[in-house]
Amino acid sequence: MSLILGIIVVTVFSLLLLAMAGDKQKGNIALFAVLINAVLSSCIAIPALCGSSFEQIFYGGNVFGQIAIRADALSGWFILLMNFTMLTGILYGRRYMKHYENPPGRNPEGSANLTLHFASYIINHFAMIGIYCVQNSLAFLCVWELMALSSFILIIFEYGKFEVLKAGINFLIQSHIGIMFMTLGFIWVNSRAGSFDFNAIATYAASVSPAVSFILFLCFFIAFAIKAGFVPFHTWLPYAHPVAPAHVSGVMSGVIIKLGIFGILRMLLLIKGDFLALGYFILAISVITGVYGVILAIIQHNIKKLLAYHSIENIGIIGIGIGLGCIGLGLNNPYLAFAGFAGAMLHTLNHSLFKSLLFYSAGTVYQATHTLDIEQLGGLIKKMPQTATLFLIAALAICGLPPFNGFISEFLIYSGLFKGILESPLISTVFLVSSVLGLVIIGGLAMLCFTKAFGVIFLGNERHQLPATVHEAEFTKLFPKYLIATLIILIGIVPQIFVKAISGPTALFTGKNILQQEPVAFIETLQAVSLAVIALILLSLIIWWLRKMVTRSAVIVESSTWGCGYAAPTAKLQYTANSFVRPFRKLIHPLLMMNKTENALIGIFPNPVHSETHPYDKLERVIIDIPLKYLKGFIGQFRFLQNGNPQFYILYGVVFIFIVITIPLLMNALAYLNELIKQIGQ
Amino acid sequence: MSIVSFLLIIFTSLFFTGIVIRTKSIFSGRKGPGFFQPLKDIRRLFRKGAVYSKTTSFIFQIAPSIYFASVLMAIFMVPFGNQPGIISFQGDFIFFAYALALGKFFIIISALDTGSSFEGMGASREALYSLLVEPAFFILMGSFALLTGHTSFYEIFGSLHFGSYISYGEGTLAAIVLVFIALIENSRMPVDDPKTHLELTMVHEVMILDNSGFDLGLILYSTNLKFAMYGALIANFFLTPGYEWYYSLPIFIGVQIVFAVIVGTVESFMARFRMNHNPQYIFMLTSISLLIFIGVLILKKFV
Amino acid sequence: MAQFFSGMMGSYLVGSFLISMLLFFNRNKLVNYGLTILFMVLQWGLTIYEFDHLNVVDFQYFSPDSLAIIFLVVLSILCVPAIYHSHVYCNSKAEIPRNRGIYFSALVVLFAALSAAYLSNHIAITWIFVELTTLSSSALIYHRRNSRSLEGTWKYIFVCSISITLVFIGILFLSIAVQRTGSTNLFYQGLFNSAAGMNVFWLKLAFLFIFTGFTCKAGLVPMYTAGIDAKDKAPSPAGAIFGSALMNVGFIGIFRFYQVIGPTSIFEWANKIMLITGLLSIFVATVYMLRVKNLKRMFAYSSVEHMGLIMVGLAAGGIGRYAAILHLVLHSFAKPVLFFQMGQVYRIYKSKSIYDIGDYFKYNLSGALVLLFAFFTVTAMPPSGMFVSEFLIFRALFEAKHIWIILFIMLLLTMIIWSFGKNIFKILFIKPIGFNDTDVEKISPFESLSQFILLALVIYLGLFPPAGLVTLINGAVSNLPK
Amino acid sequence: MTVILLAIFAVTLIYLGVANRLSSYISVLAVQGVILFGVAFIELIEINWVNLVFILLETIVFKTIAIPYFLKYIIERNKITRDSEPFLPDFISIVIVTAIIIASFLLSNAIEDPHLGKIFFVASLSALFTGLYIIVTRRKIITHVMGFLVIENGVFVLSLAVGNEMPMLVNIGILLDIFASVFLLGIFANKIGDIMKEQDVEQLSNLKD
Repeated sequence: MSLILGIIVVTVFSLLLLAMAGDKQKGNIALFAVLINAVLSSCIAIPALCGSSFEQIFYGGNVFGQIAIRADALSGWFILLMNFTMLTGILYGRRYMKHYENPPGRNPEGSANLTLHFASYIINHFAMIGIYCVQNSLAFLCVWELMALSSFILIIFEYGKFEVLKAGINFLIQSHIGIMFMTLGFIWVNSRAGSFDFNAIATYAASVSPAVSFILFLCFFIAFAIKAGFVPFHTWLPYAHPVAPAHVSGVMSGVIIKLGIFGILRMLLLIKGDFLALGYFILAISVITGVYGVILAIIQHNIKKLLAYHSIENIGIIGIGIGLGCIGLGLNNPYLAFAGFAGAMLHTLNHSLFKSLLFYSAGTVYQATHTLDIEQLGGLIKKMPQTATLFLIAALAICGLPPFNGFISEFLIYSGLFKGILESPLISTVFLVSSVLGLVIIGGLAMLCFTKAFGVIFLGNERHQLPATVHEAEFTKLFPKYLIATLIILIGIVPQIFVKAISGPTALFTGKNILQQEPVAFIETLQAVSLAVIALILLSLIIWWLRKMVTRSAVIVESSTWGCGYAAPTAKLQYTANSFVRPFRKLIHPLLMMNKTENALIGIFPNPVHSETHPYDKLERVIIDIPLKYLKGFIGQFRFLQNGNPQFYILYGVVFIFIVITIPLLMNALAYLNELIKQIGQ
Repeated sequence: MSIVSFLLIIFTSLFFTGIVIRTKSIFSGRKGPGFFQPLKDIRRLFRKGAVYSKTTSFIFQIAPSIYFASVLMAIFMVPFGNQPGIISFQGDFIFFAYALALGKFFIIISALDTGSSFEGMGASREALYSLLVEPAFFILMGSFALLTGHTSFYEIFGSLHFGSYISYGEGTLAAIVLVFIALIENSRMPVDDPKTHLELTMVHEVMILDNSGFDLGLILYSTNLKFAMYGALIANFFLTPGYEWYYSLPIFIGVQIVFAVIVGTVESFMARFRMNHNPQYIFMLTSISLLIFIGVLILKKFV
Repeated sequence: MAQFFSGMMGSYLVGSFLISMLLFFNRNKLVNYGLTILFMVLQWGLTIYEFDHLNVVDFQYFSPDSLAIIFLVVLSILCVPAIYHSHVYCNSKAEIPRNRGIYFSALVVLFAALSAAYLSNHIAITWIFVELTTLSSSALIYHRRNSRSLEGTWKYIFVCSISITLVFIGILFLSIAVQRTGSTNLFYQGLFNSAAGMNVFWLKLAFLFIFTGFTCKAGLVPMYTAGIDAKDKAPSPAGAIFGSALMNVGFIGIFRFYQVIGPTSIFEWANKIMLITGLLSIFVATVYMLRVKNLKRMFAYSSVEHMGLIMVGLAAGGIGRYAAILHLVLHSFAKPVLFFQMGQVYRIYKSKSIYDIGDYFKYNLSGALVLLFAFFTVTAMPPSGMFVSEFLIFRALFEAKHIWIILFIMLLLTMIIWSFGKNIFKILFIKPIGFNDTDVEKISPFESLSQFILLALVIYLGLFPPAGLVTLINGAVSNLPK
Repeated sequence: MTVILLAIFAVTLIYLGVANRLSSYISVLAVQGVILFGVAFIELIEINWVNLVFILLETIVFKTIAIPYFLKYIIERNKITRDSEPFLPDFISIVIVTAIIIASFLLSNAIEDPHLGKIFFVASLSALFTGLYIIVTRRKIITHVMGFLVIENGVFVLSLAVGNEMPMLVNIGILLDIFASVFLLGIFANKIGDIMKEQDVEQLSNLKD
């Protein structure tokens, strides 16, 4: 109780403090609040992760009934990774927000906006801790919505711009749809089992047929999938991420969408249905998600939108892990289960790391250059080498390349998939192979995408006149990124430690029995992997050193890039992001929807023409825009009602009475006719 | 003893391209350069100084080394018959592929680093082709994993042969696929023509236009290494572990030579595909390997 | 006469009548203040008196049962901020004494009529006081004295008169049915006792007419129409009352008769009608929420939506009845917040159209926060109290096996939230076009205090309802059939 | 006797359907007042005389004299054109009104109820629906008021039907009459004339969405 009380007190107190403090201090206050809350919640999380679950139940009035606060290993794992990203987020954000501070007294709504922002940051952290711990349906809904609303306010920080607000509302509505589905599920369980406690879900799900429990799971799955951004529930995500401030985008992509993953895992723990079917379902949707996400990511030229689509892709990878785990449970093959769930959870951590790093770097680039359109950037590596390096590390990690963390989780999932191919019946083999295929394609496409992103943003020459003041960010801004980078490399080099840590939460799924042997096998493999990784690094260093030795005496000449005979190459001649991905875009053209505006060249000496392409999400068009259009059209049919003419208002009443009287009569008449026909029939 | 495969690959790499060139010159009726001409060129390059573009950054400097290191790393994984590679673990072929990918990543961004339109073009093509090749390799390994019930190079090849003749059939088919993969990975005919003189039609060569001196040497030599590595992989399908080295060794060498000759032949008798035909050609490999997989599936699950 | 003053009720009616008269003729501002405060005291006196005389018949025609007490308390709570904001409103417009006097006397009459209508235990008496509310509120609607407000008033009176006539016809039918049973007793209790023996045909007709008539006050399909104009044209504080207490009166009219037919065989039929009406109301609300650009009208339509939800909950039965009344109470606290705040908005922008309003966050911070939180509350997002009642309503529907209806309602609610949110955030954050902020009235945060309190009340009552409220609500729905 | 009166009442309704001058509407209303006076007198003869006097006063003074005069006054004051502009041609109106009467006749035949004189039911229902019909199909607001008054008369007839058991209801009905119609007409007389000249519904249909 004391810990929870502490967290609440800290939150409230810091909010009050925030309201009073000056702009300069707000960031630090938020930092301290998050820090203390992080420490307190870790005090719950770490023991939970080690296996001693935390449980407290207190009475929350006659509406909520008993509110159970439980933190098992799963919660522990997620709380820890959430805390880390929230910390780096605020560390970075309080510097990022310096741009928006204003001297005391001037522009009060500006500072009020700042207060609102940091307050929602704290509340968001608080709410997420709640989401991981609270196990009472109503209370869960409350903290969930608290999280949604606070992140909404976080998103719309730069509310002056129209598209920001639009994206924010889009986010709000879709998360509300999620809430609706969740509510439906909870109502279902509550009205059957009569309790708000999550254990009621388990007992109810156990008491019904697998098909029914599958529907129940589906209900929750949709709710959480909207938050996590599984295709086709992803459409809010590419709007919300780009418009938010960089640290918020990082946090959203890093932890907030992971709430969806957590929810799905939690429901898997509670609803023990037909795991094989669940596994196939999740696997299928995840592969689609991953591939679709990365395909759309490649054609984006707004750096943050690109990253947002990559979040969808990574959610897909995590989903593949979960699906694999479910299949493992279904075939009660502990190896698969372990590989799947461990891979999924580790990738959750990894993604939260490198994605936040990417977003922070993007934010730094944005604040330096005031543009997110990568076609206008270039050559930044010379002006901001540290940011570039950090971005490169994150990019390599997200492509799942050794020696970084992304590789480890993908390796786990891969080895699980291959193992599964060996040891499972035909149908699941087919599923597994197709997901191998999917995973490989995802990896390859991610590589294409990030070579493009990194190359076009940081390498070559500026494609566009950048403000002269582009320079490296100050250390306080870089520090959190370095923290993340170290962790990324650490996981890449000594994965076995982290996998040991995950064995706790994974055991919840696989059951205690296999906890002994399986992780051990994995640990051995991973030790070998880490060996290989270290070898790779050493090898590179050795060759680098050799190169130095050999070329020490050689003459080094500086010159302009070889223009293949063309004497005066300009920055305009460089390959653009668009042209870089053009062959790919041509390949998958049917999947895409490129709104292209170009006017043809006319005459022998044509005037300069301007052409631009705007990629649009085809799925969104199909499943959101078009139905919404028809719905609005239908509803528009009824706009005659309030036509300002009192005669009609009277008429409505008369018609109502008339209809209510006549319809039963008609019914009777029909029934009578029916009888008559029957009689004739006889 | 696990070092042996590494040594063998290094050894064969020394005159692999030599053989290729010699084959080509024979077919074209020329008296070509000596076997070791390529090596001589590379040695010269190693000694030479270098020209660096003002546009480039440190990426351009480190990329070749990492590329080379990644290839070496991949070679560490390759076994020799019943001799495991230097590093071998469950699912090492995943590491194998990803290590190569790492090298490719760096070579691509180093091409972009020069800010030259041609190199960007090459980079784009290289990235696309390599991402199209990957699935074939993974499905191939998957099917052999399924066939043998193991998930590491060494175990797969170790236990490949105690099967029926079918496994040899699979092996041959797989060998063909691997040959193609090797051709693409090393950007040879029919996907790419290393000897063309028009940058617009190059893939790999145009990426390394600006590399010179030691770096260029590294890149060129890593090509040899890659050839030898894939040759070794192919050879592994036909090695007969359990027998003594004096059977395995000749087989290994022979396979490597045949492979080199095939490459040479293809290059002398085929024209390069049109650029926009390359993707479907490459993706065809994936379909073939899927066929292999289905074959294996039938073998294991139905029979 | 003695019996007239025996209870509190008689003196209350007389007192409020006198006060309203005085207000009508008085021209002095301070006296005006004093009289309104006096009335508040009277109102609260009545409330407290009736509260501890639960179910004690007072002055023969009034008996404070649980439902009446709930609504009376709600009304008395609302009456304080309403009168406060009315004063603010009048001062801000520097109202001429005569209009001020008319306004307040009408307001007092409205309050008195509402209280009486809540408390009355005789269908005809309820009817009379409901008629009285129409008349008094039309005076309030007409307060601005321009052609639009006149039009609003005209429509309101006209439609209300027709609907009240319908109610009267219903009562006549009812009396026919009653005569069948040989009694002439129109007290709710008497009706309830003799209902089982009544002629179904007449009872059905009676219910149909009475229901249709009262939908006008309750703001439900089919007769919701005039109420929209009324809420739009009346001054914001009056609009707040129209949007809450006045709708409660319509509800109470329906609910009491609903109770009466509880024991009869037409109960199911009545449930069907109410369910359909509720759904139609939500639908109509959605149609116009997507369309309207006038804030007050938007709020009015959202009231229609909530009343529809309440009807659905009532029809669903089970826990839904409890939820319906809880929702009604919470709505009566939440909706006035928006109307009160609207008064401040209007003072800044001199307009109610979304196109002219914007960037409110800049001009009135506290007000903007009120709007933000009120939006979250009214759209029933957890942890708003209304979420709990909505949750329970959905649960009742679920238990009544109306899954498709749940999905339908959820769809509509989502669309409502979407358009509501779009407009609210436009107001809060997007810069208005052609609005010069040179001489913007600075509004003190203190004016928003009452609204914050009401919002807090909504959350508190929703999440941690005090035992008293729970027992009252359960008492109110107790004599409905299981 | 009652029957005859109510029959005449019904006939007046039909006449309303075709009348196209406001003046004739007013006279019809006056006539109806007289008829109601008669009916009330016959029906309620046995209830206590205070009530009776009150009711009779209401019918004769209010319905027959005051309101028609008031209406005339308004029409002159606001210079309302004397034509009641219907949306529908008279022929259709008369058909419809007749249909209404027949329908209510059939409907009330469907009910068997000893307590209720069917004829009352017929008259009141037809008055009710005719009133609604007039409201819906006439353009001028003043005609709406008249339609409303017709409805009131219908309700009054209905209340008479149950009146001898429950006089109180009759009084309430009268209350309704007085309240509503005075109020409507009051507004009409004072305000609408001042603020707007044209009394078209179009004029008063600005509040809409």
